[in-house]
Amino acid sequence: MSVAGERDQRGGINFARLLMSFGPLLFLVALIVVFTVLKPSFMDPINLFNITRQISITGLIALGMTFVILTAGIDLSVGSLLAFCGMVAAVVAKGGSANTLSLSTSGTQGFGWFAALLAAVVVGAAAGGVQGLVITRLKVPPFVVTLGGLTVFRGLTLTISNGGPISGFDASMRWFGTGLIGPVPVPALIFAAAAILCHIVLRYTRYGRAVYAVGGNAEAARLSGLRVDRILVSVYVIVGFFAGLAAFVLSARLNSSEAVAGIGYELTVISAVVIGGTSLFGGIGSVGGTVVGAALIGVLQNGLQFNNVSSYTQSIVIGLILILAVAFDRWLKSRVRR
Amino acid sequence: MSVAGERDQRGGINFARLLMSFGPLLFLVALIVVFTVLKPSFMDPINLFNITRQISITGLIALGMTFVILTAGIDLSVGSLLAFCGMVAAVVAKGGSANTLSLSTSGTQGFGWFAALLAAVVVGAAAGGVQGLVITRLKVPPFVVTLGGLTVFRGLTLTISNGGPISGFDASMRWFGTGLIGPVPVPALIFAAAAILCHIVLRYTRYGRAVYAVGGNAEAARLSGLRVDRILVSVYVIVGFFAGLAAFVLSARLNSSEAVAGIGYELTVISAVVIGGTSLFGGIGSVGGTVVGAALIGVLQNGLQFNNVSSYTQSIVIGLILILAVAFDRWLKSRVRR
Amino acid sequence: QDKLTILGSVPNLGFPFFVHMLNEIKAEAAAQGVNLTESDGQNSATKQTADIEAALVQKVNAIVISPLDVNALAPAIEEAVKAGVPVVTIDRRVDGVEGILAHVGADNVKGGEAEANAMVAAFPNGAKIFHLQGQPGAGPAIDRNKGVHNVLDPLKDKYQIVFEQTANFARAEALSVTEAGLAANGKPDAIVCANDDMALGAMEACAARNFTDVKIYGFDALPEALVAVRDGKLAGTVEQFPGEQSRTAVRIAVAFAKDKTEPKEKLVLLTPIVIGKDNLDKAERIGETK
Amino acid sequence: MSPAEAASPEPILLAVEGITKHFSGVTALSDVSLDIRPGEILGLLGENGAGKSTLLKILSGVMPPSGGHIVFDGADYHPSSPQDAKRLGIVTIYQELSLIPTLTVAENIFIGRAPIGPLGLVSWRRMEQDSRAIIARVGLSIDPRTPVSALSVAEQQLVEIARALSLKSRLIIMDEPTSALTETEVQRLLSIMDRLRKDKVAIMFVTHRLEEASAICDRMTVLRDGRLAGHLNREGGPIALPKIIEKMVGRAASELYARPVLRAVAGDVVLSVRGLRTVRDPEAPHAIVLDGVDIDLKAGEILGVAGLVGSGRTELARAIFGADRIAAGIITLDGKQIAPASPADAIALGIGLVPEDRKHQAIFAALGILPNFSVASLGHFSNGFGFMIERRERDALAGFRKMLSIRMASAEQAIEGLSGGNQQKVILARWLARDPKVLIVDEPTRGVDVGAKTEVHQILVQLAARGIAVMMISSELPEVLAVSDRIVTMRRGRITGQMPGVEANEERLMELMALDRKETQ
Ligand SMILES: Nc1ncnc2c1ncn2[C@@H]1O[C@H](COP(=O)(O)OP(=O)(O)OP(=O)(O)O)[C@@H](O)[C@H]1O
Ligand SMILES: Nc1ncnc2c1ncn2[C@@H]1O[C@H](COP(=O)(O)OP(=O)(O)OP(=O)(O)O)[C@@H](O)[C@H]1O
Ligand SMILES: [Mg+2]
Ligand SMILES: [Mg+2]
Repeated sequence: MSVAGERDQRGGINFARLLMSFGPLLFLVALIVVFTVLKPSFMDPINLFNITRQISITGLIALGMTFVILTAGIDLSVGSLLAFCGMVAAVVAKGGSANTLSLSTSGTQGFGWFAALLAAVVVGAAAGGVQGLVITRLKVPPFVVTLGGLTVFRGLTLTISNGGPISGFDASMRWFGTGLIGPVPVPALIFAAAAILCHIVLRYTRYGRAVYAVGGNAEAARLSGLRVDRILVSVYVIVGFFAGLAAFVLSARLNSSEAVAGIGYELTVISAVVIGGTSLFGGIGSVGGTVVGAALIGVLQNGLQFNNVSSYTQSIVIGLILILAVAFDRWLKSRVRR
Repeated sequence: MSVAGERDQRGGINFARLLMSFGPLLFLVALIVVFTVLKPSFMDPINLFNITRQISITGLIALGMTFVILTAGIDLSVGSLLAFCGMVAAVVAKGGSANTLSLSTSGTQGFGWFAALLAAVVVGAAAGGVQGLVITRLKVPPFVVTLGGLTVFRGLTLTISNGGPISGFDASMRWFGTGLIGPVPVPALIFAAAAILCHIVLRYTRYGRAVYAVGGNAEAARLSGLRVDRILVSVYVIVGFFAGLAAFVLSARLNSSEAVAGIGYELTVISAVVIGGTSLFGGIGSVGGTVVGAALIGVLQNGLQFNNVSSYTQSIVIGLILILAVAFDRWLKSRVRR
Repeated sequence: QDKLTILGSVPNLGFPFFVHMLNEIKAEAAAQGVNLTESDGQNSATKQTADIEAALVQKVNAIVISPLDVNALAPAIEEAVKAGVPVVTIDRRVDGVEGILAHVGADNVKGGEAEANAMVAAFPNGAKIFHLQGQPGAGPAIDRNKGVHNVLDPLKDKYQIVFEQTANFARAEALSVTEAGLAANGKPDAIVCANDDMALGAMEACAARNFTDVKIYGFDALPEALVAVRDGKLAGTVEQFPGEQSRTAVRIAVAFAKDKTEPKEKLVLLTPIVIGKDNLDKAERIGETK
Repeated sequence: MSPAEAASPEPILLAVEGITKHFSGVTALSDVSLDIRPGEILGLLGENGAGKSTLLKILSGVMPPSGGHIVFDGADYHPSSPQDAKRLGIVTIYQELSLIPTLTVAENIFIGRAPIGPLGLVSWRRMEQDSRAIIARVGLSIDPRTPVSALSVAEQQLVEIARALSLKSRLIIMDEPTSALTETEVQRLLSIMDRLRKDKVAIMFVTHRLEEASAICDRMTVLRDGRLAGHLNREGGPIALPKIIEKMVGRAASELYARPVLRAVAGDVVLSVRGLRTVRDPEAPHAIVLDGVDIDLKAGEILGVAGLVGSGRTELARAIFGADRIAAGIITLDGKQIAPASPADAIALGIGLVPEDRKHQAIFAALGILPNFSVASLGHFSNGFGFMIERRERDALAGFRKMLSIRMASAEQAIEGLSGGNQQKVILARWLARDPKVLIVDEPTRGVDVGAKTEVHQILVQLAARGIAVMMISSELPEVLAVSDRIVTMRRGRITGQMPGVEANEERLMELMALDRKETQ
C-alpha cells in the first residue's frame, strides 16, 4: 500500500516492483508516454516545470490532507481557507490597505513577504486548530465542521476583501510564486521540500506512528495511551498550515489574492490523496501516493490542454482515467494479495 | 438516533421526546420562531410554501443519498447527473431538437412530459447503476467512482447541449415545477410523497433493513446471507433515479435545462443527510432526519434572505448554525446515553 | 406612506463585477430615497429564484435584477410580473416574458464582437490567437464566446485560434492553461479572454516567459484591468457600463413604483466599447484606480 | 448422550474430500477429508492457525477451496456465497462475530428474514417478541431493542448463537462459540447441542477448551498445520484430553494447566481500590455498573477475577485504567492516591491493560507487527527529536518474539495475518515492553490454543515473579484456578468473595459468582 514502503530485501527501493504494484504510478508513466508520443514537445522541460508548478498549490494542501485522511477525517474547508489566508497575506503584505488595486510592484508600504507568509500560515494553522477543537470537543463529525468552515471562511474572505481582489506585491514576495532556482520553479521546490518533510514525519517519527494508529483504530490507540484528541487536532492544524502556505505561494504566483480563489479545491485535493491510495477510512496511505495522485491529475490536465482537447471532452476523459487508474490499482493488488 | 424510531412505550410517536432528543429538529423549530419574531410575514403561507418548493429539488436527491450514505457510500456525481438528466429530459420533451432555445410554450413537437420524465429517471437510474457496478465489480471506492462521474456527466451534458440551455416546455410539463394542488406547490408534494415512500421502504421492508445491515458491517451482512453487492448497486440506482426525478422537476420549474445546473449540489445534499443524523460511516440514520436537515438548510437561507442579511454574512451564519445544530444534537445524545 | 422597498439582485457577489453592480444599485437607491433588499444569486439559478420569491412575499415595490441565466430566471420574473411588481432587468435580457417594465443592458454578444474587432484592428495582417473561454454552460460565457466567433470565424484564414480552452473565469486556471498553451504552441500574437480575471492570469503566464508583446484582451473593465491597460500590460478590456446600467435601471424602477411613470424607452442599450490605453477616461471605474 | 447411536447407519450428510486451500504463499489446508452424519457432533480441533476456520469458511460458502470437493446430502456442493449454504440448511456461527453493531438485537436475529405483517411490511412488534423468546433460550435477558454495539463480547456471542439456533438447519457449524462464555452459559449451550443432536441435526464444533469438546463430541477430527492429523472416536467414554493434545501438537501432552513452579512471594500492596462506583447513565440510578468495589493488588502476585457475564469485571479493569469515568471511589498506587483521567495517565503511572476485545480494542489490523508492538512505548523507542529508533524497536521485538515464541514471518507483516494466539502474544509484548507495575489482562487466552494458552500462563507467572502485580480476568475457571495466587469473585458489580488460589475450587467459586446480592446482605 505504502509507495515508499515497497522495499526489497536489502532495504533499497525496488522501482520495478513499485511500478508494478502501484497502479496510479503505472498510469502516470503511461500517460506521460502517450502525451509525449502525441506531441513530443510535451517533454520540453518548460512544460514539465509548468506541470510541477501547477500541481504545487493543490499538492501542498494534499500533503496536509493526507494527515487528515489517515486519521479517517476529512477537511472540506481547504479551498475557502486558502482564499482566506491569501487575503490575510495580501492585507499584511500591503500594510493593511485592504483594497489597494495597484499592480505596481514598487514602494510597498506593507510589512513585507515574511510577515505575509507568517500571517498566512499562522492564520491557516489556527483556523485548522479551531476546527479540530470543535471536532474533538463538541464531537461534531469532521465532514460537518469543515463543511461549515467552507462557507464560514468564504464569507469571511468576502467580508474582508469586499468581494474584490488585492493585487500587486513586491518582487521579493512574488519570487515565491514565479522565481526559479536554476531551472526549477520555486513553488515546485517548496512542494518537493514539504513532501519530503511530510514523508519523513509520517514514516520515521513517533508522531507519524501515532497518526497511523489513530486512523487504524482510534479506540485501540486510546487504550494504548495515545492522546487521540490532541493528535486529531494536530492534523487539522497541519492541513490548515499547508492551506496557508499554498495561499501564500498562489498569491505570489498570481500577484493577487482573490476572494474566489480555491473554489472546488477540496475535491481536487481529496482526489489526489485518494487516488494515491490513502483510504478514506483511515490508517492506510502514504505521502508518496499523494504526490503520485497529484501528479496524475496535473499531467492529465496539462496533457489534454496541450493537445487542445475540447473542454467538454476533457471532463469526460479526466473522469474516466481517474476511475481507471484506481480500478487498475485494485486489480494489481488483488492479484498480489489473498 | 432514528428520528422516526423515537417511540414511546405504547408505540405512538412521542413528539416531545423526539424534539428533545433530536437537536436539528429543535434547531429548526427555534429558527422558525426567531425568524417569525424578526419578521412575522415569514410565517405567511406563501413563504412557507416557497420554502418547501425550494428544498424539494435538493431534498429529493437527499432522499436517495440517504440510502447511499446508510451503506457507508457516497455519491458526488448527483449535481452533474442532475444536469445530465435534465438535458436528456429537455431533449425528449422538445422532440430531439437539442438546441431549440425558444421559450414559446406552444406547439411542442416533442414527446411530451411523460416521455421526458421517464427518460430522466431511467437515465438517472442507469447512470447510478453503472457507477454501482464499477464500485462493486472493480472495487473502486465510491468516492473515486462518483468523483469521476461528477466530471464525466458534466462533460456529457455540455456535449449534448453544446454548452447552451434548452428552454421552453409545454404547460403540462411546467405544471410539475410551478403548479399548485390547492395551495401546495407540486414539487413539494412530490418531495413529501417520495419522503414517505422512502421512510416506509427503509423502515418497514426487508430491503430497507438490509441497507442498514450492509452499512453497519458489510462483511457481517455478507456472512449473514445478504447479497451485499446487489444492495450496493441498488442504492446508487436509487440515488440516480432521484437525481433524474429532481432534474425533471427543476427543468419544469425553471422552464429550462441548463448545462450548469446542479453545480455544488453534492455538498448541499450530503449536508442535509449528515445534519439529519445519518452517519457517513454507514448503518445509522433515517429519512426523517434527512427531511429535517434539508428543511434546516432551506429555512436558514430563506430566513436570512428575508431579513436582508448581506450575502457574505449569510455564508458565515449558515456555516456556524449548521455546526451548532449538529453539536447540539451530539450534546443532547451524550446526555441521554452512556 | 412608508418608504418604498426594491429588490436588487445580482448573479454572484463572489465576482467584483457584480459587487460593483450591486454597489451602484445601492448608491442609486439611497439617492432615490428607497429601501433596498439585496440578493446574491450565489451562482445558482434556484437561489436567485428563491430570493425573488422571498421578496414577493415581502411585497417589494419593484425588482431590479441581473439574471444569472435568462432562461432559468424567466419563470421567477414572470411570477413577479404576474404579481404586479415592476421588473427592470440589467445586463442580460429575458425574452419571452411579457410585461417586463424595461431592460437596460449591453449585450454580451456585442461585447464579444467588440473585443474581437479590437483585436482584429490591432493585427490587420492576421494573427495567431489563444482564446480563453468562461465557465462552460454559463450564460455570459456562451454569449461572449459567440461574439468572438461571430467576428473571427469568417476571417479564419487570417486569424487562427490555435488554442481554445476554458479557464472557468478564474485567474489561477487562466495562468495554468496559458502556460500549457504557450508550451504547446509557442508565443501567440494575441490572447482573447472572456473576462478580466482570466486576462490578468494570462498576463502573468506571458510575463513569466518574457512574452511581453502579446496583446491580451479582457472583458468587464475592472479597475485592476484598467491599471494593467494603463501600464501597457493588457491591450484592452470591454466596458459594458454596469454602473450606468444599474443606476438607470433603479431610476426607471423607482419612477414607476412611485407614480406609475412609464419609462421613456423600454429598452436601453448601452453599446459596449473596448477600453484601450488611449480611451481610458471612458472607463466607468477609472476613478477607482490609483 | 448416546455415542452408540452416533455410529448407527445414518447416511453421511456432508463429506469433505481432499480439500486444499492456498492463500498467496501460505497453504492453509492440504488434502483434508472428513465427514459428518445427521445427529452427530463432530469436534474440529487443532492449534491456532491449523486451518479450522478456513475449512469452515469453505463449507459455509465464504470462500472457495483451491482443490478437492464436497458432497452434501448426496449431491456435489459448491457454494458461491453464504446464502447458498443457508438455503441448504447449513448455518454458521463465525469465529469473528458477524453481528451488525448498529442494528438492534432483534434485527440481528432476523436479518434478511424479518417477519412481515399484513401490508407486506416488517412487523417490528412481532420481531421483538419473537426475539425475546429466542434469546431467552440461551439464557439472555436483555431488551431485544438494545443495539448490539452496547453489548459485551459475551452477550454478542450469545446473540449469535441464539440466531443460529433459531434458523432451520441441518448442519450447524460453530467456530469457537464458547470462547467468551462462562461456565453457566457453556453448560446451557452444551445441553442445547445435545437436544439438537436428538433432533438429528449435525453439528461441527470448534473450540480450544478441550474439556468441553471431550464432554460433548461424538467424534473429533484434528488438524495440524493444515493437514489431517487424525480422527478420534468416542469409545465407551469421552475422548481423553492427552490423546487429543498429542494429536494436535504431534508430541506427548504435558499436564494441562499444571501450576507452573516458578513462584514469587507476594510483596506489598501496589494498587488499592476503595469504594469504586461507576454508573452508565448519570440520570438512571439503576444503571449502576460497579457498586462499591474494594480490591488490593500486591506486587508479585496474580490476582484472578472470576464472575459471570456482565458481573462488572471488565468495567473494573477499565475504571482502574482510566478508560471509563469513575463516579466515586479512591484508587491508590504505591500508597499515593491517583486519579487517572485517561488511559494515557494510567499508563504513565505504570498500569497496563490487555483488553478483552482484541479485534476492536487492541489490534491495528491494517498495520504491521512492529507498529502494533511499539504503539504504547513510542517514547521509549524514539530519540529526543521524536524520531523512531527502529533498530531499538526491532531488537526489542525480536527479544519478545523469542521469549513469547511468537510465530510470525517478519516485523512488517500485517498483524491481521497472524493467528489469534500470536496476535495476543504481540499485545502482551506491547505491554511487557513498558515494564509496568500493574498489568491487567482481560480474557488473555480468548481463542488461544492449548499450547499457546499454557505459554501465556507461564508468561503471566514470569511477570509476577519479576514483581509485577498481575490482575487476570477470565471466564474460564480452570484457567483462573491454575494461575491465580489469590482469587476474587464478582457478582453484579460487587466483590462477593476472596480466597487464596490453593483453597479455591470450581464449586466454591461458582457459588460466590452466582450468589445474589440479597443473600450477601
Ligand atoms: N485471508 C487470509 N489470507 C492469508 N492467510 C490466511 C487468511 N486466512 C487464514 N490464513 C492463514 O491460514 C492459516 C489457517 O488459518 P485459520 O484461521 O483457518 O486457523 P484456525 O485453525 O481457525 O486458527 P485459530 O484457532 O487461531 O482460529 C493460518 O496460517 C492463517 O495465517
Ligand atoms: N458500552 C456499553 N453500553 C451499554 N452497556 C454495556 C456497555 N459495556 C458493557 N455493558 C453492559 O454492562 C454489563 C457489565 O459488562 P462487563 O463487560 O463489565 O461485564 P464482565 O463482568 O466483564 O463480563 P463479560 O466481559 O464476560 O461480559 C453487561 O451487562 C454489559 O452488557
Ligand atoms: Mg479460527
Ligand atoms: Mg468482560
